[in-house]
Amino acid sequence: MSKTAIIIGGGVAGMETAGQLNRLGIEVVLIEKQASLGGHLKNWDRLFPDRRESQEVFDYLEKGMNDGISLYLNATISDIREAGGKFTVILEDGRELSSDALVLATGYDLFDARKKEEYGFGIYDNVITSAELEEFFRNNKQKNLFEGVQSKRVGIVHCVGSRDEKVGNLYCSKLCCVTGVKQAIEIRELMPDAEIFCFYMDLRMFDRHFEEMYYEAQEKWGIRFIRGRLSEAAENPDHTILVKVEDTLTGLPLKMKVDLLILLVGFVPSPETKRLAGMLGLKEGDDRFLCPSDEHLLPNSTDHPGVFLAGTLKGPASIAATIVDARAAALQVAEYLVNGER
Amino acid sequence: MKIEGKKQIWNDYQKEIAEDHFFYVRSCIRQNFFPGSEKSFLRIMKEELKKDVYENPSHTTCSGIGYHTDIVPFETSMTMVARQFALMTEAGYENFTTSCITSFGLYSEVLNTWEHEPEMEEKAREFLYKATGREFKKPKNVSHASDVIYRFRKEIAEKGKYRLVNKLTGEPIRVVEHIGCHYSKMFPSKGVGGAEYPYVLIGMIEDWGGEVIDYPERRHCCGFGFRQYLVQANRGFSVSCSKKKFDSMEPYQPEMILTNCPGCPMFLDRWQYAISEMEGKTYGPDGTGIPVLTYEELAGLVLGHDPWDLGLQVHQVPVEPLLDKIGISYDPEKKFKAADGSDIGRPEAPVYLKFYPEQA
Amino acid sequence: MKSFGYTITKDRQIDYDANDRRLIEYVEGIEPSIRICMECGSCSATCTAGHFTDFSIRRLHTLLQRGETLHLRKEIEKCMLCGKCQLVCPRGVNLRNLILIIHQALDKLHHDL
Amino acid sequence: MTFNLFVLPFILGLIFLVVVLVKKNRQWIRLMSTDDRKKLKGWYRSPKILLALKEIFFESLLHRKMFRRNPLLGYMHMSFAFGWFLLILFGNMESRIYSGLWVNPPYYPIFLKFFIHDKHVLPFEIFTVPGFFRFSMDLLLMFVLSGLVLAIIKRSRSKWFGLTKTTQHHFTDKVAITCLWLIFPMRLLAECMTAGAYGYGGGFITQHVGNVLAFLWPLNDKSIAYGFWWFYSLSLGIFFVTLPYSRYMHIPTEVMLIIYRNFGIKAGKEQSPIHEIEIQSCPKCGVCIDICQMNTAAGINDIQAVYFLQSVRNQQVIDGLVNRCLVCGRCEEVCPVGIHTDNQRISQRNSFVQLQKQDYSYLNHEADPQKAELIYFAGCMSHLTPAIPRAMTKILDAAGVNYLFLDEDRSVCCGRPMMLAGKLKQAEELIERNKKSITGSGAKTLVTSCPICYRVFREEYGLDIRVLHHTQYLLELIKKGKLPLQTYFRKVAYHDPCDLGRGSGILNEPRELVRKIADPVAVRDEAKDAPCCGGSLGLLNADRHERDLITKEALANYLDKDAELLVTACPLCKKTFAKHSPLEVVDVAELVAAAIPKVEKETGELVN
Repeated sequence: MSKTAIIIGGGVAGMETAGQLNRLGIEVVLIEKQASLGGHLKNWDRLFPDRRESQEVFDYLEKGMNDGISLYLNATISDIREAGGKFTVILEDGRELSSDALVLATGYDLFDARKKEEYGFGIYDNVITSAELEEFFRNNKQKNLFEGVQSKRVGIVHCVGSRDEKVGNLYCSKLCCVTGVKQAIEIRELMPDAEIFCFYMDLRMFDRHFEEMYYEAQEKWGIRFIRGRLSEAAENPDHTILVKVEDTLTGLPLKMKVDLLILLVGFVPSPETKRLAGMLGLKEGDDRFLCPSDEHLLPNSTDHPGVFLAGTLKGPASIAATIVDARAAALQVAEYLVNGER
Repeated sequence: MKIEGKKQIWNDYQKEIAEDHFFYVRSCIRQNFFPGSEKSFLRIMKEELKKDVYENPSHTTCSGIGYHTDIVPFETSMTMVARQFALMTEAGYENFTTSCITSFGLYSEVLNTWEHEPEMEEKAREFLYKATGREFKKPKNVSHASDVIYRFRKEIAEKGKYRLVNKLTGEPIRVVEHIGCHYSKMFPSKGVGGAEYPYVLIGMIEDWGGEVIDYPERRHCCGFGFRQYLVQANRGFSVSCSKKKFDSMEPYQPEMILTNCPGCPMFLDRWQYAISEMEGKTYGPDGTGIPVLTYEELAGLVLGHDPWDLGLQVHQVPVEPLLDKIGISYDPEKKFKAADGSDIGRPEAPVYLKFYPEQA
Repeated sequence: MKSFGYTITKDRQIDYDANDRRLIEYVEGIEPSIRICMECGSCSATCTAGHFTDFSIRRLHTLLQRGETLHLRKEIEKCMLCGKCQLVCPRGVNLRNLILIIHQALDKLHHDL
Repeated sequence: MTFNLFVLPFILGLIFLVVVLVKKNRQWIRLMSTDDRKKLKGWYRSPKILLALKEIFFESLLHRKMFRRNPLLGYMHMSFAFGWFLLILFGNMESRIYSGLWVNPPYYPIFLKFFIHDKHVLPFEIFTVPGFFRFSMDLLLMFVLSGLVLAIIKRSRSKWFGLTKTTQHHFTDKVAITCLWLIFPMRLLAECMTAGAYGYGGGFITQHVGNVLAFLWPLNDKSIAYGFWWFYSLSLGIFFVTLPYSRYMHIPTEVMLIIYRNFGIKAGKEQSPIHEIEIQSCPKCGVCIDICQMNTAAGINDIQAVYFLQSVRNQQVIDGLVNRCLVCGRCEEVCPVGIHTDNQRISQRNSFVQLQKQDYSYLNHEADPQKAELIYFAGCMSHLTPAIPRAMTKILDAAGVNYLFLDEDRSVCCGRPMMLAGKLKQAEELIERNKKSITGSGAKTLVTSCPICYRVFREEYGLDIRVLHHTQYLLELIKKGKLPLQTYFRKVAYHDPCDLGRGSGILNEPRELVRKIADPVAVRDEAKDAPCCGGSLGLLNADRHERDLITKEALANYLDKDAELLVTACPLCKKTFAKHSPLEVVDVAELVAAAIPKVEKETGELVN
């Protein structure tokens, strides 16, 4: 008799885990609360560092969604029960699904920039988030961001909602830096005479090709970098934004007018993850992301036998890293189902 | 500016403000700076709004000035705060309202500390009892007097004789508001509208007919900062802070500055004189400066109180142009006369700032 | 003007919009390599003149980028042009030329600055 | 009849030229420094003038150096210069036969065939005196014309002549070159036509060509030939008038340059008349383009000495061009005219930066120098290659030398980088500062590890103590037996640093030193021909990619050998090569230090 795994969450991690498990001959049920698969990936335009279209990655993931996978869209889980090593997932509409293993791939939420009130998101006209900019890129490929605006200066603010005890997030979201540099280049491509500034604390260009992208941003695109965290923003009468930072490299406070301020919002744990983790009694870290049973050796297992984790519900990760993690999770699940090892 | 965004924040930061029966504590310095303000508050509350406001003559400083200049230790401060609460408890009141912003900040800080560290509250009770034999209950509601005026702003508007509108043009008076730092910067949830976009004064201005002007340095400190001002050599820092604000608001052509703190109106008013004398720079039209009012003075004006009863003659920046604009009637002859008709003297005419009508 | 025993201090804040950026534009036009500086400071750490005085070519470059040019001339006069900065620069910025071009730019733009 | 109106353009042109040249020369001498003027005193009695004449013969006429670099180009210049010279010489001798006078009016030999129609001499008659001259004159004319043909080819095929880029011509240049090119064809035609019209009086070429022309063109008579004599004279006259204002000024100025040089007057780092003379002397032969690594490695082919000098001559100098040069001295080494291209650059840089102030008042607080017998000065760059000063201190300790490591803690730059940037006055302050600590120490010897420092110590410091590069000093120590060495025969390639080899002539000491310890391999370009590593402080405005290309090309000079180590004697070369070299790069001092055997503490025995 073939074994079944239920995967909760149809984003990058969920789709890849489902596809891999299915290829390993395991019956897969994929539950997604939204109407379509893809999660955040569907909102991104191009991916760092090579700026390939996000659609290409989605197309690959979608190819893995064959008949062997039972898909439940618009499905919210109301309860999870467990008996004799079998899981029963009860949906809000009363349907019951059962399986031998459970994979949580519920991902993350973006930080709500409104919480950094002093940055004026939602209040000032020309303050947007990096996610909104991606949406703009995805939908308005050739359009100018500043129709009707005379001078063109853009400020990109790093670490919005990350490394910030005041909003309860001590951790680094680690991908905002490279996103900021990518978006700076993309803005420059749309508007060759724009002046673009990144306000950063450290540039954490940790992964392959990231540093090179930073270099290119400086050398080829003339993006300017000012080391200093945005302290506050104010709106000028002409709707431009006055930003105030300490230019920590000169040791002087600095103010500057920008026409558009982009906030690089970080990762936060999603409430849905918290809710499901509560049902299953899973461990939450200080950062409120979920913890595997062993971060080095069992990065996809939990202390709860048969329950596995995949993707960004464990913390910020790039799409590339998420796919690797999802494959590791699939292998872990398969091993469990075949050998009973977690 | 997206007003919906601000409204969302104002909705998020609403605080409870008592309806009646206030135990009122005064500010140490306001009675010298703008002596009409606290009197105006009591008059409005008692006579116009018919509220019960009680003052105990034996209440003291909250010690906030000493605390913020690192002279008075926290333990002493919280014991003095406890004594104020004891006076309130003894008088049978539960709603505590303060005239001073720093006091409001200190009361909030002490209560918050007691909440997180109950052993500190025990200590305060012990110290107070040992020193005075008094005991206290914590107030049910703590508000700043500007919160209270904010709460009754609509009633004041209804009873009001004037609106903040230019009599000739029909345009609303352009007002910049300045909130005292200790009002909500320490505890955003304790202020109406939070720390970044406080609503307490904006609510008054809007309901009384004026237009609020936001400007880039709105959040900047007026420069009072106890340590800056108390040492004479540091006053340059204080005046520089105020100047930064004036320079930032100047292009918006504000007709008036509204404040809710003891120090801010003092410095925003007097420094305009100092800057004009030191650098020849004035900020209002034709060298008149930008009038600075406290919310009690403004409420009094709206209700039709006599400007000289409100103590507006002690302002360094002349208020007459503003009064004329709104159409508030006043007797220029009485400006420098005491209540009994005697002469209270006149300040020397500034060189650049136009203080006397004949200078204009 | 009256004196009250204190003075109005000039704001330390860099007012980027008010600053004159012609100098950096001139310099960057001739020596584009200064764009790729990542502000690591190895240049200043090895600087021969920096062993004797507070001269920092890294800081000087940053201030130039911000349009803070008031003390630039006095600063660059301390440089010995030995070229060590350039040799240690991990990004290959032509730092020695930066000093020469600032000199040149100050002379050329002298009347306007 | 020995005069005709048509000679007037020639005569007037010649007078004009002579006047201008005399005036110019007087002006140069007047503007020279008093020191230089003193050197010229009694020049006519000095044997130096003979040496100068010899050099003029070999270089200005035969173009010997140019021949060595590019035979085709050498031939072209020689055919013009030497051919023309011989034409004048032989013409004078020939004219003497007919006038009987030693001194003739200058136009007489030039236009001899117009005045004299000697029917007694046959075209191929070479064994009589007049016949020999007539034959020779035709031959020489052909010699010059062959140069002209090459010159015309050069305009379109400049690469054959080593020039990668044809130089831009000014209006006067164009007029001058047109006239120059017309002179000899006009002479040929005039002589041919005349010989044809008369039926005799020509040489083996002119007569026969003239006869053919007379046959083909029956209308030909003496009046048309007369017209060509006018053209000939006009070409000469106009050429002489335009010469001082065109690049052909290099012909007379080079002669003066050779004379001045033989009297010890040289182009220094600061502007002087000799700089102008050098600039005017450049014949634009283009050998500096071929040799330049900026060109061969990085493809930068518009900044070489020839273009740079031209921009100075045309008063179109721009700092970007002046600053784009390694100042490695390779072009100076091969320049057939001997132009001091490095100092020319520096003096131009100097004129750009003269007014820029430097302020080293912060050095005033430095403590007084310590005392020692020998000073070791590592140099700024050596602090970035600590293996070099460490090797040196190890060696000095092993040899038991009483020395002071002057810049161990912190150094004041030697001033040469400043000079290379043209800041001569500004460098003086640094020089004074260092001089004070050097002389204050009472040392008798100064040893430095850096060729850049070494060069400036020697050339500019005016120290009255011995100044040595460490390669010289180490060799001395070894020769005196103060350093016991073990040899380990690793194959090494030695690279000559610019400032040590070409710049200071220290070529043998490092080689001898290397031979004592290791096994040097032969490399293609070495000693004075060695390439620059690309790190040169003289190059002010190259980007890193361009430098990388230069370094890689230079490395190729050493890599295709079976060397196991690349040895140099300069911290800057070492650091620059290290970036790209697959071989380990070491300084000679490191090689020596490694060869010092360890001494067993207890027994005093040497161990490996």
